[in-house]
Amino acid sequence: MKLPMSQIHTLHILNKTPEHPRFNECLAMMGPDDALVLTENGVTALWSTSKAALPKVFATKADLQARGLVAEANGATSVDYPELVDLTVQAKRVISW
Amino acid sequence: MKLPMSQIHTLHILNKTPEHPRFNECLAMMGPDDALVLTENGVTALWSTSKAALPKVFATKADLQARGLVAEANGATSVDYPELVDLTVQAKRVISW
Amino acid sequence: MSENTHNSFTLVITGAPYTTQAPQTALAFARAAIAKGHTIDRIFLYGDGVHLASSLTTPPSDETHWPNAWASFLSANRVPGVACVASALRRGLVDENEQKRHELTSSNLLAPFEIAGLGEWVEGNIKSSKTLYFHGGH
Amino acid sequence: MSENTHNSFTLVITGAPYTTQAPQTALAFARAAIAKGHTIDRIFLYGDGVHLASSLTTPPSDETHWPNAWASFLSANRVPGVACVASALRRGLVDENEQKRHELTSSNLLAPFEIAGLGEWVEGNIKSSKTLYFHGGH
Amino acid sequence: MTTLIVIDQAPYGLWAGREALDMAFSLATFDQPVSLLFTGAGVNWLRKGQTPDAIEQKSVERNLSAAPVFGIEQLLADEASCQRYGLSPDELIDGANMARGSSGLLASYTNVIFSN
Amino acid sequence: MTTLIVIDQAPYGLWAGREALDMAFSLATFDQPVSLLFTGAGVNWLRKGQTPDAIEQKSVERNLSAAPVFGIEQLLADEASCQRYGLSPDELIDGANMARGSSGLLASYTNVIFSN
Repeated sequence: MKLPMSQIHTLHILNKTPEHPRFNECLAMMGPDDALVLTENGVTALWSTSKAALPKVFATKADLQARGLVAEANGATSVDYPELVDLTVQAKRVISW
Repeated sequence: MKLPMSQIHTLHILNKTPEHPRFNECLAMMGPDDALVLTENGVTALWSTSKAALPKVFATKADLQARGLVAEANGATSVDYPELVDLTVQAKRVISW
Repeated sequence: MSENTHNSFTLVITGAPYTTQAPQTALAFARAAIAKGHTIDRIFLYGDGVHLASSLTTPPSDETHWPNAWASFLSANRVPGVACVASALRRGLVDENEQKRHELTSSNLLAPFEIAGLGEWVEGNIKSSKTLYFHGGH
Repeated sequence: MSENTHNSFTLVITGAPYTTQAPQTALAFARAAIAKGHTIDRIFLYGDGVHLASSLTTPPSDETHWPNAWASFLSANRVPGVACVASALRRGLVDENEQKRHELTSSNLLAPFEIAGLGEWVEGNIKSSKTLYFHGGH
Repeated sequence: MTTLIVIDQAPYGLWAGREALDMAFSLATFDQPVSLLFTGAGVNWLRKGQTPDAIEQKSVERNLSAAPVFGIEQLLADEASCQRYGLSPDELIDGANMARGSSGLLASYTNVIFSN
Repeated sequence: MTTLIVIDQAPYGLWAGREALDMAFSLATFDQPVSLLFTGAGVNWLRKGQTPDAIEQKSVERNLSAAPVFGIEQLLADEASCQRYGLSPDELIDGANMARGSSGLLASYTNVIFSN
């Protein structure tokens, strides 16, 4: 996998399911140069009816595997933890929801 | 305040705000002979746009006062803790959401 | 069943103090139930609720000390207070027996709370008129 | 900033082990950051996150012991691990100093974790390239 | 006395579901009739093929497979929630069945319990 | 460095908001610019007339009234959330102002932080 080389303004890290109020709050706050990573229970969103509302999205591989999911099948890019570190370095700032 | 003397089938105790997924789950599960008590942060629902969806409802007085609310103004019946005990005794069963 | 029927309760607390309001609401309920002549068969702490039984909790002096308030209630009314052993061990709550068994440096269970298994909760379910749950609000 | 820039991180953990996944995800992140040549300036435990620093946590032997795993990481990489004193005291996590000051029967802070104030967090905010938060999922 | 234990949180990110399962096992051990209802994000407990090795947790799928052996009567999956999380009946682990988590279903149990 | 601390939980039922406020006070003490945004159920922090004596807690309304004295720059209330919880501007405690909690607002701070 190749991460985007362009600068990310805000990296949003979202570890909540689509039913959690912070899930939609996060999506509403995303700017045009932002990126989204789904982690922990957040990865279930890729299989949910909420996935249509998602922008281009990353998801942590270990969390997908744990929950029996494969990211690529649903248009997301899976990242391992070193790649997650890269994303946080590339971003100007990080918000954990 | 006079509590209803009729038997309650299920008393639903709901301590979550309208944004929590269990809030709507609880409302959807209410049967015709059920009663609802809002406690803790649940009492904020009486002031929210979700209040239109509420059936006849009780709310704990101490929780209302703490949050600057008065139940009667919004069609709910406030109960103190002894009255909450009475409601649980009158009910055939109690579900805490 | 009328308001005057005698009821016995098992109260299950699953929210931690100083994180959720659950132990506070449960205590207000328990005091009101006793005042009305009902019986509290036992308090069962489960999940994060086990933190209520810590002897090391030290809130600022102008805040209510919920573990001590609960311990006083339990002693005054001879109500057994039980923390689930599986929840407790995972969360760092141990009595002297568990301290010895697992060779730990100390114990931190507040008397009169005890540590026991889910069987205590099953018994409550069967014997009490009602088993009520006090969950955290998150 | 490219992927190869050296960064320093302050990691804040606010979710408890065996209740949330936060300490696990944070440890996986911290290990990966170190492996990539970045620096972890400090770990700051806040709110329910302070339970990660308990010396009495005793999970079943076939489950990962997250406090011990974190303690090993901190020692091996000389990373300071700090639990917020206000969060810790309310939640029954105390070191020997706090034990004496508040006349408690025991202490339960796991080395090398320390107890300190929010000033440590503020310093992290100012000095680290990035401060990241690992919250519980509820 | 019949009990329905409800799990409405996704697995691995939060422990409450595991503790709900322990409650169900405990009731079954004491020969008390008990079933499990998975609803909301909780239906993600029932997806086949969970591999939590990389996050160092034990598989809840494996835990659940022991449920019938221990005497847990039913593993119910709320149908609307399964649709919301893209779970078709054939993707559910063995032993789980679709159900409508309506007030009618809940009314048929003496106790309905969440673990947190 | 400018920081926005976000409180999105109702008061008294959960402690996380209190711990978010402590973070804001701490930054202000060290002369770091900081503001608070109340959104979602968090706007209930800002309602006048809170009396938590009967639940044996300290008033968060009183805590908040000290915010300007300690150097916290702004108390912002998300407008849409206030409408959702029936809070008109004149019902807000002194010192709080309505704001649109949009991505534009968030983008103007170096750090945006939740306490849990």
